[in-house]
Order: sequence, then structure tokens, then C-alpha cells
Amino acid sequence: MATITYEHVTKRFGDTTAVDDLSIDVADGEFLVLVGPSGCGKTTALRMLAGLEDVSDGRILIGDRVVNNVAPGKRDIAMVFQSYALYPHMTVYANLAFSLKNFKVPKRDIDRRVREAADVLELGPLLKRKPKQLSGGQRQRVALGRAIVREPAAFLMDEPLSNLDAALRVQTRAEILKLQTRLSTTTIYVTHDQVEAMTMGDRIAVMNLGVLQQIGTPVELYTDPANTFVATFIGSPAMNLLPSEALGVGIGGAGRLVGFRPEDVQLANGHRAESAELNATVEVVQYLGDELLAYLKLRDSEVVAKLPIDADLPLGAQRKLAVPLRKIHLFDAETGAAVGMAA
Amino acid sequence: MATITYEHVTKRFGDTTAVDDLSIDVADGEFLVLVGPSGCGKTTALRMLAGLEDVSDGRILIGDRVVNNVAPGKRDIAMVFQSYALYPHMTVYANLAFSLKNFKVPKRDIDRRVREAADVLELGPLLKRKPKQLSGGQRQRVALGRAIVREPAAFLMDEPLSNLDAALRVQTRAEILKLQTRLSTTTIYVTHDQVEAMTMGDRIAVMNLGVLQQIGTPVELYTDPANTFVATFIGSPAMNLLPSEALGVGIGGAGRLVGFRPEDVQLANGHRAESAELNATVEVVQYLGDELLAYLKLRDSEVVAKLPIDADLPLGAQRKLAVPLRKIHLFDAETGAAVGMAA
Amino acid sequence: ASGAQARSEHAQATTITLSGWSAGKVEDDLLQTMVNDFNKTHPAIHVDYSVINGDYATAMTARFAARNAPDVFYVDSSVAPTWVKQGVLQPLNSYIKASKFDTSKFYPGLLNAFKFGKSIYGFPKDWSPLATEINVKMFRQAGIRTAPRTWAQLAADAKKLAASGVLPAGAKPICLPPDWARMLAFIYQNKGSLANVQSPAVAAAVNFYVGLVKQGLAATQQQLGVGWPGEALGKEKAAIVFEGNWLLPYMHDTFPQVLMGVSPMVKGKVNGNLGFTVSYSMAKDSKNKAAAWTLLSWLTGKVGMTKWMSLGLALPSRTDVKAIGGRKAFLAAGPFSHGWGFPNFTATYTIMSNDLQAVMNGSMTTAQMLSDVAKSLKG
Amino acid sequence: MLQTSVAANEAYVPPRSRRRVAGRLIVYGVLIAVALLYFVPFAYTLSTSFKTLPQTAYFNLIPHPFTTAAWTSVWKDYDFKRYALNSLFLAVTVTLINLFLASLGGYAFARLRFPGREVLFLLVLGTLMIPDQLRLIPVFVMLTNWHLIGNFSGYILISMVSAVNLFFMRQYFLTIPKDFEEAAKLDGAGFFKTFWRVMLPLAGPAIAALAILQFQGTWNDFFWPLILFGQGSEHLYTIQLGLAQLSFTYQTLWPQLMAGSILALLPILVIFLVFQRFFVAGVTAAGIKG
Amino acid sequence: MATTTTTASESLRRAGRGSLAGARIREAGWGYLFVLLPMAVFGLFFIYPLVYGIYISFFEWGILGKVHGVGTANYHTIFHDSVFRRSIKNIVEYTVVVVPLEMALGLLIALVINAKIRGRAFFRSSFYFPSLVSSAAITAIFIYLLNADGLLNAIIGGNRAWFGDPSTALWAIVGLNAWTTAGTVMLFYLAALQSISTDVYEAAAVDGTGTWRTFWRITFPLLKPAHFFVLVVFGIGALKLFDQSFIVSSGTGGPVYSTYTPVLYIYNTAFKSAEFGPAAAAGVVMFVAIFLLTLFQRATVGRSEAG
Ligand SMILES: Nc1ncnc2c1ncn2[C@@H]1O[C@H](COP(=O)(O)OP(=O)(O)OP(=O)(O)O)[C@@H](O)[C@H]1O
Ligand SMILES: Nc1ncnc2c1ncn2[C@@H]1O[C@H](COP(=O)(O)OP(=O)(O)OP(=O)(O)O)[C@@H](O)[C@H]1O
Ligand SMILES: [Mg+2]
Ligand SMILES: [Mg+2]
Repeated sequence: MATITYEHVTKRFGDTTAVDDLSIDVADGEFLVLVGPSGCGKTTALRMLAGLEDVSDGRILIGDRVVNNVAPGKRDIAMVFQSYALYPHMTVYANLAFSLKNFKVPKRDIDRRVREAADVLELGPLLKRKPKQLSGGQRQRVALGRAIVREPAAFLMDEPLSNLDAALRVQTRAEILKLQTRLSTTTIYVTHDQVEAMTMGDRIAVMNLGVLQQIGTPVELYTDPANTFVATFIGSPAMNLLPSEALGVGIGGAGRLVGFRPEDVQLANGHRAESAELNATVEVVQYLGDELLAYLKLRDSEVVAKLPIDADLPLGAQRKLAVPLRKIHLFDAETGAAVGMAA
Repeated sequence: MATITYEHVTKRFGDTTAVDDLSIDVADGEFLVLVGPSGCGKTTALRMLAGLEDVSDGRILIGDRVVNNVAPGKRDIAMVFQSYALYPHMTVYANLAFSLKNFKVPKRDIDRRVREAADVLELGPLLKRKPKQLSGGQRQRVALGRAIVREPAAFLMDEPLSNLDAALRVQTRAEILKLQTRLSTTTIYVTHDQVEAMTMGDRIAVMNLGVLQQIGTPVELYTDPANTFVATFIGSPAMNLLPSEALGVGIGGAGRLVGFRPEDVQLANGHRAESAELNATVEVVQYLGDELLAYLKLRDSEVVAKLPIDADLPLGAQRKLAVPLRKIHLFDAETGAAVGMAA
Repeated sequence: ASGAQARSEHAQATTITLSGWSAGKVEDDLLQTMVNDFNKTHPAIHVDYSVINGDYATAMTARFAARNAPDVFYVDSSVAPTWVKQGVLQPLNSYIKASKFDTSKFYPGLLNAFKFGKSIYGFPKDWSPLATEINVKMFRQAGIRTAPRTWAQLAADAKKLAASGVLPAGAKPICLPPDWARMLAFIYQNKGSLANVQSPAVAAAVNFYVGLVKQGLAATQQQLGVGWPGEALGKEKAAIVFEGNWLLPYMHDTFPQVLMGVSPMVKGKVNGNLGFTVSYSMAKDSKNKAAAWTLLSWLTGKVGMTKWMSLGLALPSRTDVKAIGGRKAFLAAGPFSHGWGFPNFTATYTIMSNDLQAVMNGSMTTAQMLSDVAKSLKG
Repeated sequence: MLQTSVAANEAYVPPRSRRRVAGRLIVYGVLIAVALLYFVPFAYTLSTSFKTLPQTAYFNLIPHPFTTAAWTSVWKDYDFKRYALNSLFLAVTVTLINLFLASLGGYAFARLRFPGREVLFLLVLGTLMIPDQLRLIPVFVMLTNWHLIGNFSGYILISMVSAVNLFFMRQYFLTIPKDFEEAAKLDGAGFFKTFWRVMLPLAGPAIAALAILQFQGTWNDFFWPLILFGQGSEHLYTIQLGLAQLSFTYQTLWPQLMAGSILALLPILVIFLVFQRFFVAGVTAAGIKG
Repeated sequence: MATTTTTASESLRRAGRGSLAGARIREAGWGYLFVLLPMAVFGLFFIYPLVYGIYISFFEWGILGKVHGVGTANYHTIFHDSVFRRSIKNIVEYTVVVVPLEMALGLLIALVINAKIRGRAFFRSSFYFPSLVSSAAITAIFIYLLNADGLLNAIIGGNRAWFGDPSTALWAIVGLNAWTTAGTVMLFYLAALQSISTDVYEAAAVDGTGTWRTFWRITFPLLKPAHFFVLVVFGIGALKLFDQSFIVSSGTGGPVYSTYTPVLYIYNTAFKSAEFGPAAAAGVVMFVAIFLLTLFQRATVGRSEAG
């Protein structure tokens, strides 16, 4: 129900620049995922949008309204705090109902919405407990519930699922998406979970050291990373990044880095056209259930390959690997910026 | 340097039984991962071991010593708290150094160990900050650092990486393993991260509703789950679980459930021997970078399949799927206990 | 205090207020009875009597400052100079003249405490001098027949008491407080006075007084571990004290088992004593001065004071009113008692008390103290 | 493995170490001893109230003869019921107003940003330094001019809020993590609601301490009641003014005074017992992680 | 707003609904509203009397008001008054000793009864008892205890009259007040202790922190806001010592000036001698001295009071 715009927003804490000249446009109803390494400024960006932190420079708009000076309560947003920030003296029910009461929602509606949210988050039996009596994941769900009972113009969610187990996370993820689609509420969602980022976001914004690195759809980011940071940050295990010389002659040229994803590495039996080949030594093999992760040594570099579970990889063995050229990314070695594909 | 033994340990909070008759033997130097859904009693089990919570029933041993009545500080364990529990008035450095000073480690060693831990956890530039000035992930790393600077008989880690980004998590995971291997410190590690559980643990213990469901190596749990709970809990997306009738005649028999993992589902072109076949409608397709997750409808049930990225799956299309019989698990429909494979 | 009902009865009457502190419930009740009598006999005036239990001087000062003082109230002789100087008390001369009030019936030493220049600022409502109180039993046991009458006898009796062994351990023959409100009586007895405080006569009296302590014949109340000399007498830690009329009810109530003898204050070269007295005075800001005068003159007149003496709680300050029996030792001092009070009272009294303690413990000489006091008296 | 080998004493759990138990015992011993020592003044007060006046001259904890005369006298000769009601009215009123205003002001000084906040706060601290003796006359004159002398309103007016209380609440609010307020703000709670529904409940222990102290302070106040309505009008007397009737320059009615003191002490004891239950550790801890 | 005068910030201001307005102004408004009543009370009944006192201190001033201006003569008077100078010496000595004692005792009791012990409510109440019992009774008992033939002398031998000896009277008051005030200090500390998060203690316990070290390195520093409060409030309270010295010395500040305090000086000068000029001057001197001291404390102890 509202667009969100960061316009050259900067936040400084003393010497630290937590967010540096950030500009993002979030469309109405869009689901934007914000990712980036720990300490890159995600929480700070959210907090500025929520009005909990002053903006050092630049401006933030919700809809057409500059909100730099608007009180948090007047911005019509709901936020899930990374630190939960539950009201310790209130029961789970009261925690969930608190904002609705503030917004003078009729009592009957409050009760209905609280119970709905509690159902979705499996908090039903816990409604009468105080936060002290909850487990970590339960607390996090209450924090999440507190946001979703409201029907705000925007959701800000700061790692809302980090303490949930896989099953619950999948389910809750689906519920959040369902809710977001139903209400078509603009959402900014901070996560460090690859799967979450890739599956939930209409677009993903990648930050590093306070600076926005790239913003785009999951596919764009995965297939067309703007720089080495995004390339290695998105995807797990990370893209392999080697000096171009490591792959032998002809690819990329001097002063370039080559990058390819572990799943694009194949065990080469015989020569393959349109592929770069490399000989590497198996160092570690990890079992992932349905696949293997092989860590191989290639001269001074290490290469990670995702290989079928039946691959024959005794430790210390030499193996010939192939990477299709059209899967190889080229980057400028100095700036890290992407300069195209090998083919 | 010590075994850890839970002997019929129970913990009750008023009406809630948080941990129910838990018996586990952790071998000296073993790395045990504790998983389970939110609220299943993982933190409580750790806290009893640490001496922060009284044991309602049963006993806990570290080495041969019954520690039920031993003060936490005398148990020679280090713990990473789910809630971090950093000392708010101390700098990061002081937080890390605090326990070492307690144990009268020489000053020079303290400095070395703190700096080493800070390096590993990328906390170097933050050593002079107070917790309040850190991001969520940074706080978590300090909490982790506080444990790893010590060289205790056992590590207890409660979701120590939940707030870290993928890259940092992979790296820290490796560092924890390295440290654990080097010191061969018995470790109990709570996580909800599949990959972490599968890659780090010598064994995995799965809990639900306070009750231990299964304990075993990752491969055992993945390939041979003891019941439907473990079957669906381990592996993401979860194992598909259907009434045996859904796969047609001949498999399992009445009163059974059949289970198979998404990656064991194949697009069937033509009949395959030793496989169950099913016709399903494509409902949702999720893009995972290198693979697809297809959600398909099979009469009343939903089936998830992990398929190659180039699979042709337009929404609404009918597709014939095949699951090798030797990948199909059978469970008792009532108790959920595993009763063997389909072939 | 009288209720709203009484007030409405006297709706037409002029209401005036009367204040003082309380010296006991019996006394309060007596004064209330007198006020009721007055109200009955003077229908045009209604008196509201109220007690201030606590810090009287402070409470009154606040009321003066707020121009809200009671119309008639107690004034202690020691604060009279200050309050007169501050102009908060009404000179009564014109009322005296107009109503032909006879001032000659008051003991002049007491009246002088409230007379500054030619103006009279209040009439003493009652008073008490000091007397010599002894523990009769101890005296008998030590073989002493009578209480000491002179300084020489005092010293001799003290020695005898000390030597006799009748004093329990830790007790001393005399309790002498480090207080000019006692020592000044000795100064007057030696023909000294505050007007000439650095004279040898004063110094000699001080040396006698302090000397008793230094010789071990006397001790201060602190040394004896009691709150005041009366308690020392009661707890039999001293056999001789010099206190006023107030000691009698105290001993009667708290130490009924101790047999006390009261005789006139000892005498030096001459008779000399201190008169502790309190006046009824009128506020300068009173809005009903005529009525206030009527009350004041009734209370301090013969009729009023006779009623006031009916319970024997105090001594009459008028020569024409009789005290009840057993107060002879006090009454005799009337003619030669000097009102307790002097200029720059509080500052001077602070110096007096502290310096005297210092002189007693040897850290200051008598001459130094007297020079300090002389300086302070000048303001 | 382990449990089979030690099956015989499977359920055996070694008790807490002996040193710990001994330590505990010593601590309890000391505590009880000190508690008894602290009890002496009360015991003394109690025993004195059952003595005759002559007995009070000696420090003796057992009254002999034992008499309830003082209690009868206090109850009959003096209107202590009325004094107690007056004191109760004043103490409850003043305490409630103080709790509200001090926590409101303390919260503002701790958390709300407004120009001049630091200067105003220094002023608040400044008021601590002004002795009553210095401000008595101006305050008294002011109240006289407003006709607030001789009834309770003047007293309530000047006692509405004390700098100590406000200062203490501010200090306490400073220790409550900001996260709760931020959550409340986003939840659309206004400034007052944030204060009232979120911050105030979290300051429970501080409120309890202040309630106890302020109630006691007003209950025991002597100076201002004396000055403001201690003149006569016995129907306005507070407990302390009542007690003052029991001591005179050369004489104190110790048994009555002590009996009265015990009467005066009971309500404070009740308040203390009620409010001390609000001292609950780590109230705020559960709501956040960090 | 930290923005400098760039054009960006100009447009920002215009866009932000007119001016800097909005949330900030509303917050400030509520701030003022919240402190309005307290500040009015303080202004009327504290600040105004103080200002009035400063004014008075330059006059000869009697009960009925102004007599005439005297410039700074009142200040000369008090500074040349040996009694006033002595009172300052006394009060400094007293405060320096009594405040740490009160803090230590109060904190100790608070810690003990905050510990997880059986019968906590009982100990809480009994340790608070001295604060409940009337001060008259306490003072009476103390005088009994410290008499020449009191309990203390009986224990340590000797016959010193602790309140009667100029070298000990002040310290006897220190003992009396430390003992009675500790209960109040305890309550403040007890409240403050509750605000310390329990998981910090759990972390410390697992880290093998001994009781002693837990106290010094965790509890003590986390009580900083409380320390600042207690130091300021009880420090100032000590500097305003009046009641006990008045009772013990019957208002003379004796023995030999050893219990004379500045407030006693103010009291005697104002209400006994009716010299309001010098009394006010003494009050102003005290105020300024304490105020500077508090500013200093705030700059040191109070600086980072867990904001
Ligand atoms: N103090 C308490 N009082 C009552 N119930 C409690 C208390 N602490 C925990 N519980 C309950 O005990 C159960 C186990 O909690 P625990 O914290 O051990 O879960 P957990 O496995 O760590 O979950 P999570 O992954 O969400 O952290 C939960 O249902 C929780 O609500
Ligand atoms: N109050 C503060 N004072 C100083 N630096 C701060 C403060 N708050 C945050 N920072 C720093 O600003 C940077 C950004 O912090 P932020 O909390 O936004 O990170 P984040 O992206 O949310 O990280 P995480 O994923 O670990 O939560 C970090 O380096 C952090 O240390
Ligand atoms: Mg964050
Ligand atoms: Mg947990």
C-alpha cells in the first residue's frame, strides 16, 4: 500500500559509517529481501526506516511522504526486531494485542486477529505465558506475531526466522508470503538465509560495509552478479573465484578473476568442448544427504564442487574437472566488478 | 576430555515438561548436534548440563562425576547462550578476556587467545566496542568467542551461528570444527540448520516435545530415520509422506505411510523398473539457483520434488514421476515408527 | 482547641489567638480551662488557644514573617531581646497606662527581662530560679546534716561525699553541666555580671565552677552518661545538682524512689540566681490589640495568675500571688534573680557552651573564653 | 555404559559439596545474628511501651512490672485514631502523586529529548542542595498568602514531587533497554502510553522502593506539618505531631511515646511487606536478546 | 538533525512537513509536559526561595524583611566567623566518612537479602527495621549504647562518653546515621539490583566467576546509575546534617564545636538570632559548594551512567 524510497541515505555512529549513501526504491507491494554479511548495516537501514534511528544524511520516503521527521508510530509500519523486544511484563496474548489496542481496533477483532496469528505461528497453547517462560524460537515467533497481527503499510522484518527449525521456518515462510500476497503489503525482509532470500524476495538487495552492492531479482543476482562480492555472497557454497591463470591460458586474460559455481563443476571423463579443464586433488568430502561437497586443491587455490552422491572421490585422489565456459564469470581483479562471461 | 551423560533426566516447569526422561551418552571428544523443533527442550537440556537450571529428576554426569549439585563454574564447561548474555558494561575485548582472568590465565596468554578468537570471528576492529554498539551478528560472534577462548572440558553451544550470514557461517563452522578437533573437546551443539547438523555432528540427537526421538550419525538419520518425526525433520525440503494407497497398489500395505525424499523423485520418461510411479500436477516451482523445487499435487496430497534446473515444468502441467522403490521408507501410520523400506 | 460550634456561638465576638508550647498535658489542660473561663467572662472576645509542640522559635518566626502571628503568645526571656530588636513584639506601655495596670507587683529581675529601655514587651507568666537539690539518703549516709548553703560548704560536702564511699561506682558528688545557664548564677554570686564579663570576679567564679570538675568533685552529664543533671540525680550518679522547679515533677514521675531535698541555691559572696521566665506578649501585627491586651492583662493579672498557680506547676512571678507549698526554696530567690537572656543570645550562647566545655577539658583558658564571650555579647 | 556399571547406586546424586553447605550455614548464622541485632531497637521500643515511666530510665528489655497503662493512655488521652487517619490520608495522597509525577518526570529526563533537558535536570539536582531552613520563610509566606496554611492542601502542594524520587526514577529508567520503548513506539503507542503501559510496569522495583520510602517519609514528617498546620487545630494533627505531645523540655513520657511509635510504625511495616514483593530480579531480561 | 547547510538538507527540511517539526517537536512537547508539574513545584518551592535567598544574602534582613543593603558584608561575616569555618571542617570530615560507610553497608545488606536464600522476606524486613523504628527510639538507644557506662564501653572497656567527647562526638553521629540510613540506601540498591539481567549472571557463573569477582566485575559496575544516585543524594543529605547534631548537642553544636554543622549555623542564625542576611549567605555558599561538587561527580562518576 506504499512505496518505500531511500534517497542517498547515510547513517554514521561516531566514526563508523553503518549505512553509506543508500538509495533503493521499493515498489508498492513488493517483497524486498535485504542481505549482506553481519554488520553491513541491514538493521540500521531498517531502523532508520522505522524512525528509531536518526538519518545522518539523505531522506526516506514512504509513499510520497518524507518521513525523516515523522514519529515511528505514525509511519504505519510494523517491525520484527532482531532482538525480539517483547514486553516482558505482558503475556504473549497481551504482547500481540498491544498495538491493536493502540490503534483502537474493536475488541472482538483484536481477539480474532491475535488468535489467527497465534494459530499460524503455533503459539496457541502459549498465549498465557510470559516471555520468560518461552524458548528462543517461541520468543521469536511472538515477535513475528506482533508484526503480523497489524495490517500496516509496510512490514520490516529483521531476521524473523533465524531461531526456528527447518520445518517451522518453511511453514512460517509460506505463511508470511501468503499474508504478504493477500494484503500486498510492501515488505523489507532481512535474512542471512540463502534459501529464504532466493525463494521469498521479488528482489534482493545485497549490502556490504554499508554500501549497496546490487539489487535485482534472485535469478539476476545468481546468474549475473555485479561484482565478486555478490558473486561469492549469493549461493552456498560460494562461487569459486580464481585468478584467470589458474584455469590455464586463453580465458579472461591478465588482471581478471574467473568465477564459477560449485554445481557447475563436473567430473570430466574425457575432453569436453566449450569447457575449461582443471586437475585437482581431493582434500575433503562432505556428505549433504543427496549430494557431495568436494573440496579440491588446485595449485594454490581451493575449489569447491557439488557432485553427485555416487561420485568416486577418495581423499588425496587426482581428478580432472570441467567447467562449461558459458558458466564462467569474469571479474576485474582490482575493482571486483563483473566484466562478462567467458563465453 | 570428558564424557557427558544424561541419565533419565527430566525437567518440569510447573505443568510444562520441557525435557522428558532424556538419556544420552556423549563420548569423550564427540561432537553431538542437538536438533528439534522450537520449544522441544534443547536449551533446557543444555542449561541443566551447565548447572543453570535444577534437574527435576534423573542425573547428569560429566566424566564420572554426578554434577547435579555442582556449581556451574566448577563444571569446566563453556557455553554460548542463545540470548548471548554479553556483559553490557565491558568492551568486546573484556568480554572475551573475562573468563580467562577468572581462571588466572597469564596476561600474555589472555591477550594472545583473545586476539586469536577475534581474528577467527572477524571481531578484530570491534574489540574496543561495547555490546550496545554491535550488530546482531557481531554480538553473536562475541558470545561465541567468549566460549572458544576457553579450553574447557566441554562446549555447549546454543544456536551459535543463527544470526550469521552464509559465508561467515561456513567459515565459522569450519573454525569451530577445527578448534574442536584440535582440542578434542566434547561438544554439544544446538542448531536448527540442516547443513550444520549434517556436516558438523559426529552424531545427531533429535528431540521433540522434550523426548529424544533418535540419536545417530547424520547418514543413519538421513537414510534410516526411526520414525516419521525424524524422517520429516531431517532433510529440507522434508521427506514426502503419503498414505501408502497414494502410490497405488502393492507398496507397504494398509495402515502404513510411505516416505520418500524430494531428491529421489525423478521425472519418468517411460516405465522404470523397481520404481513407484505417480501422476501429479505442477503447482508451484521454486528456483534454487542450481535446481528446482517443484510442488506437485497428487490427488489430496502434495509432493515436493527436487529436479534438475532444466526440467520442463509449466504450471498446471501433468507430469509422471518415478520414485525408486529402494528409496521408499515405510512407517506405521499410528505410531509413526519406521518399519523398513519398500524394497 | 475549640470546635466549630464554639466559634459560631461567638460569631459576633472578636476572635484572637493564643499560642505557646506545651510543658505537659496537665498544663495544657489547665490553660485551656482558663481560656474557657476567660471566654465565658468576656463575651465580646473569643480566644482560640493552640499549642505548638516542637520547634517553637522556628514556627513563630515563620508566622511573624508572614504577618500571621498569634495575637498573644509565650516569649522566653532568652529570645526576648532578639524579638524586640526585630520589632515583632508590641510595646505595652500605652495599654498599661490606659488600663492602669500595676507593674510593680512583678519581681523586677523578671520583668526586666522583657523591658528594653522604657518599653515593656510582656509580663512574665511564671518563672523558676535554680535551687540546690540533693540526694537525702546519700547525704545522711555520708553523715551530712544539711544541704550546702555556701561555696565553701559545697566543696566540703562534695569532698566528704567523695570520701565517704556512699557514691556508687562512676558517680560523682555534683553534676555540673558545661552550661552558662547554670554557671552564670555562680558568677552573680561572686558579684560578677555579663556587663563586665572579663572582670576577675567572673574569672574567679568560672574557676571555682570548673575547678569542681577538675578536682573530680563534679562531673558533666556527659561524663556521667546521662542526658541532664536531673537524670544524674535520679539515677544516683550525683548527689547534688542545681536545677529549677521543673525538676520536681520529673523526679516525682520518673524517680519516685529517690528522696530529694530542695534547698535554696548556694551563695557566694552574695546571693545570686538566674530567673528562667516566660512572658505573655502581644504581636506587633495583631489586628485586635485591645482584645489581646484584655487577655494578656487578665492572664498575668492577679486573678489569672492565681488560677494558673492552682495546680502548683510553676512559681508566680507576681509578689501578690501565692505559690503552693514546698516551693520556699525557690521563692526566696525572687529578689535577687536575674532574667536569663542577653543580647546576641544564640551566637553568644553557642560560644559560651562550647568554650566552657573546652575550658573544662583543659583545651582553653578561662581568660580566652571570657574574651570570646565579651566579644560576642557586643554583637 | 556408565549407568549399567554403577547400577547399584544409580539414583545416587552426591549432595552439594561440604564447603558449600558449611558456607551456607555460616551465612545464615551471621544473617540471623545481624537480624536479631537489628531487632533490638524494636524490642526495646516494644518493651518500653509496657514499662512504667521510672523503669524507662534503665536499659532493660523486660518490663517489670508489666503495664499496659501507656497504651491505654495513648488511646484514651490522645486522639491517635484521628492522627493516624490524618497521616494515612496525607501519606497515601502524597505517595500516589509522587509516584506518578516522579516517574513521569524521571522518564522524561531519562528518555525524551527536549531542548534544555540537561539544564532542567541540573535544576532538579540543585533543589536537593537547598536546606529546608533556607526555604522555609519564602515558602511559608507564599502559602500564607494563598491561604493554604492550616489545612492539608498546602502541605500536599509542596510535597507533590521530590527531587530525590524523580532523580531515582530517572536513574532506573536509564537502565531499562531502549528496545521496549522502540517496540512500543512502532506499535503505535503514544508517549504517555509508552510510559504508562510499557516503561512503568518495567520499573516495578523502583516504584516499590519509592512507595515504601515516600510513604514512610510523609508518615514520619514532622517539620513541615508542624509549621504548616501544627498550630493548634488538633483535628489536623498527624501521628508525628501527636507523638510530639509526649515529650517536653525536661520530661519525656517514654512509655507513651514508644507505644505511639509502635502504632506509628505498623502501617509502614505493612506497606513495606506489601511492596517488597515487587523486588523481582531481571524483570527486563526476558524480552530481548543481546 | 546533523545535516549541514547543504541544499540537500534544505530540500529535506522543506519536504519534512515545513520545518524540523514533526516528531522532534512532538517529543519535546511531551517531554515538557511530563516535567511541567514537577518543575513548577521545584520552581516555586525550591528555586524561587533559593533566588530569594541569594537576594537576601546581600542585605541586612530581619524577621519582618529588608533592613538595608550591605553588599557582600554578610559573606565577610560568615567567613570570618570561626564557628562557620569550623562547621565546614566538621561537615567535610563527616561526609567523607559517612557516605562511603552508608553505601557500603546499604549495598552489603541489599546484596545479602537479594541472594537466593530461604526466608528472604524475613531478612529484608528485619534489615529494614532500623529504618522503620522512630528516630527518637534509635537515638535514645544509641545514647544508651555510647554512654560512658554504655554497652560499647562495657565491651571494649573504658569509660568514654562517645557523644560527650569532642574527639568522638562526630564519629558517634557517623555511626548512628550510617546504621539508620543504611536501610534506605539498601532499598535503593535493592531496586537497582533487580534491573540487572539474570543471564549476565548465568554467563558469569558458567565462566567460573567467583562470588567476589562477580560482585566487583559484574554487579558493581552495572550498578553505576545507582551509585551515582546514592552518592549525590546521600552525599548531599550528609552535607545537610542537622537533626542528629541538634539532638545530641541541644543545638549548641558541642562538645567544643565538634558537631556544629553549616545547616545548624543557618538555623541558629536565622531562627534564633533572626539574622537572615548571614544565614542566607551561608546557605548560598553551601549551595554553590554542593552544586560544584555535584557537577564534578556528574562529570566523573555520572558521565557514562548507562545512558
Ligand atoms: N521458565 C519457564 N517456565 C515455563 N516453561 C518454560 C520455561 N522455560 C522454558 N519453558 C518451556 O519449555 C519448553 C522447552 O524450552 P527450551 O527453551 O528448552 O526450548 P528449545 O528447544 O531451546 O527451543 P528453541 O529452539 O525455540 O530455542 C518450551 O515449550 C518452553 O516454552
Ligand atoms: N550504536 C552504535 N554505535 C556504533 N556502531 C554501531 C552502533 N550500532 C551499530 N553499529 C555498527 O554499525 C554497523 C551496522 O550495524 P547493523 O546492526 O546495521 O548490522 P547488520 O547488517 O544488521 O548486521 P547483523 O546481520 O549482524 O545483524 C556494524 O558494524 C555495527 O557494529
Ligand atoms: Mg542486524
Ligand atoms: Mg532454545
